[in-house]
Amino acid sequence: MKKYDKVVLVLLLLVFGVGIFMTARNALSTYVTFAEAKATTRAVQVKGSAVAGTLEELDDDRYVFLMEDSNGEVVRVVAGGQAPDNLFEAESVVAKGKYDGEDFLAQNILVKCPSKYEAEEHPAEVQK
Amino acid sequence: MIKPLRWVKQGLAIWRKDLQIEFRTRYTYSALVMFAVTTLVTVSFAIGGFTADVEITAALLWIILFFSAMAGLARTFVAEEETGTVTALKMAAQPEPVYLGKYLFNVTILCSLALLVVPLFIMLLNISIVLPLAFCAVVLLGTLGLAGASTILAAIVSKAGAKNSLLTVLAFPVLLPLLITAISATRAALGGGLAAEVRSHLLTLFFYNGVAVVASLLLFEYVWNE
Amino acid sequence: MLNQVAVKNLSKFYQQRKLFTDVSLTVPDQSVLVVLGPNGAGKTTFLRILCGLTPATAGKVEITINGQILTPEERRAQLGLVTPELELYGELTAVENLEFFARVRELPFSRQQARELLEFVGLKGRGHDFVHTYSSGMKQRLKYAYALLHQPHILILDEPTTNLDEAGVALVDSVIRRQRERGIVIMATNEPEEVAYGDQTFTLG
Amino acid sequence: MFWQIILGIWMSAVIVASFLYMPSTQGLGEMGRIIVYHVPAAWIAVAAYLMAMLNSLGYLRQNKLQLDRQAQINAELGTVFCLLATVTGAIWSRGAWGQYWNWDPRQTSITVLLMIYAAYFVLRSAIPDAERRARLAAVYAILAFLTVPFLVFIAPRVYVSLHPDLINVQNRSFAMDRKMLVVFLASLLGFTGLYAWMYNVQLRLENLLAAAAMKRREYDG
Repeated sequence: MKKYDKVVLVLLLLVFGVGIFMTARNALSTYVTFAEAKATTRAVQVKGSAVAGTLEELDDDRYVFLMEDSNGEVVRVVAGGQAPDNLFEAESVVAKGKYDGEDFLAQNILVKCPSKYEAEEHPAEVQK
Repeated sequence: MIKPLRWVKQGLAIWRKDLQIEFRTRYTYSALVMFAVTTLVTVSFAIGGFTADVEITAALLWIILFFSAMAGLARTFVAEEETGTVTALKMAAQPEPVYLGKYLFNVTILCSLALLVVPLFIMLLNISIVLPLAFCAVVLLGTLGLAGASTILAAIVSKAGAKNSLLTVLAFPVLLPLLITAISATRAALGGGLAAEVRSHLLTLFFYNGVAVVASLLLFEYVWNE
Repeated sequence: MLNQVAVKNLSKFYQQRKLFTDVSLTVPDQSVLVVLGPNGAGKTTFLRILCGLTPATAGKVEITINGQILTPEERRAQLGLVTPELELYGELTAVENLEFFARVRELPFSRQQARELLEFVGLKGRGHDFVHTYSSGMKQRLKYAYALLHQPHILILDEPTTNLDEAGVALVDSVIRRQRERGIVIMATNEPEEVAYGDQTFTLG
Repeated sequence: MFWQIILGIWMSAVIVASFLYMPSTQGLGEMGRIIVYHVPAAWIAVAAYLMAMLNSLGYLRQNKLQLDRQAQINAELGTVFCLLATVTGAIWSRGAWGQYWNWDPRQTSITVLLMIYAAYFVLRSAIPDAERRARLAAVYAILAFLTVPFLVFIAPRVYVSLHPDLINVQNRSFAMDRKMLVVFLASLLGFTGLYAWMYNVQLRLENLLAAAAMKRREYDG
């Protein structure tokens, strides 16, 4: 193979690579909003945040809270098990599941820890 | 741009020769088909008339296609190496046409496997397809991608003494992005995903194919002329 | 020199074992080089390096045709190889084999030409049999048809008369004589009758 | 010898500082201290893998076995640091998410990364001849590395991941407390030194082994 052919092929490789980079970003983005979740019967992942102070225990192993998605739509989310400790401090909350009537039935609730690498605020330090 | 045309022309001669031999021995195709059909029948029997979740069936289809491909695709290079025809071919052909010819042969084998296996899969596992056209496109692009990346790996395996199951070990990490995307796209096509979602999956598969074939063309001469 | 094969400081190590080091020689046009050496001295490897089938550890091979040093890609058209390790496709007939190699080399192919070539190597009437039905001597004859198909300028032969009967040896004799008139022959052998063809000899190991 | 002692003192200082000088983290609490070990290990792993690929490219261009040895050592060191990152990550995950392993996209992609290089070592062990091994392994390393951008940079960012981001994706800033940053950078420098030292030792060893094998063949005839 001549050098010229190689250069052409490497350029082609870069074009396809950038193509993957651009489309995989869309293709693999699995977050949806509540509006989109309503449109499908498939299990989806909704990303948003929990509305403070709305946690209720339904029975021994189910709980309910209100969740606001990126469009500002607020929906009741029903989930199984114990509510995570940091549900309301979390940077974002992801509910995996599907619609059941008016409620979103979550199989799993994932919580993203706040990722601020800053010192824990002690009263003494705040004054400084 | 004359050279790529010449590569394709010589590649087609190699493709034709391999098909001629395959028609006479039917070795590769029967190995692939036996593997795929055995797996399908076993799973269908285990499920026993129920319909499995889309998530499971989509993954299942690609697991079957992946492992069938691994069972047969190394054959075309290993046979050349074992029978000593590789020297005759090397003296006559440049590396790039050899890659193209073997790639086309593997594409032909895998596509005809898919033509047999996918209808069986739909019948045996009771599947209804929401987006049939998208489903066909996913199967086609996914199969092409399997052939595109594993052809050069098959050549590596044949030079490494055709050790058992080496192809599967080498191919899995390289094919994983393809498999993940193909499974998501199949799931969307089977279970009624959003059309836009399927479209960007298809584009990813298309670009993956491009990367696999171009990278193989660039690297093949180093494998072929060891 | 318009046509020649020049080997410059060639060395080859295989699995950290030294096969040969610093081999330099020149084969002029219209001559025969015979490579000698005991088993395992690297004769076959030396020929493979000449053909570009195996990379050298150090040094290089320059093949000049019409005053031009050939690139590895151009070498294919000028080299014909017959060695015991080379085999043709058993699942194809002799004619199909020749047709395939003609197509890959982008040469025009006619049944007539294939028939003539097969007749020349003594396989008349067997062109449409599968190669795997051939005896080892017939396979050796077919290899000469394969090697002469594209009328190469340089013929490289490893143990040229392996498996051949008397008629076969006569065929090899005429091939070598003809090739010496129009080009170069490089062969590896330890048979005294074949060593006699050599315009120069080189001993490896 | 001088540099090894400096490196030993430096790393010890980093370890002490990570517990005594560095403050605990908002939200993560004491668990945040692992960032001093986990992130540099991961970065060095990716850097070593990148070097392995560059060495492989170099080998295909120049055919020097020295480059193949460098590629092998970089792949080995990459794997060592990758394992360290995986283990520290799993320990942290136990504290933060309640499980050592839950197939978070980061964990998935690092597993595949380890599998790629496991396959690379399997391929190497399958080929006895040094030159053939070097060639085929180099081709595989380059092919496999084409999937690394996908695994390391795309997959964890687009899948829903619970992994904390060092670089804040939303406002594209690098947010870290100043004391924490000092210890973190010191640790990164220490890890880099550790990598350079291990690389150097390994390379000298491999070169000696290769030379010894060659000598032995010569004496054996």
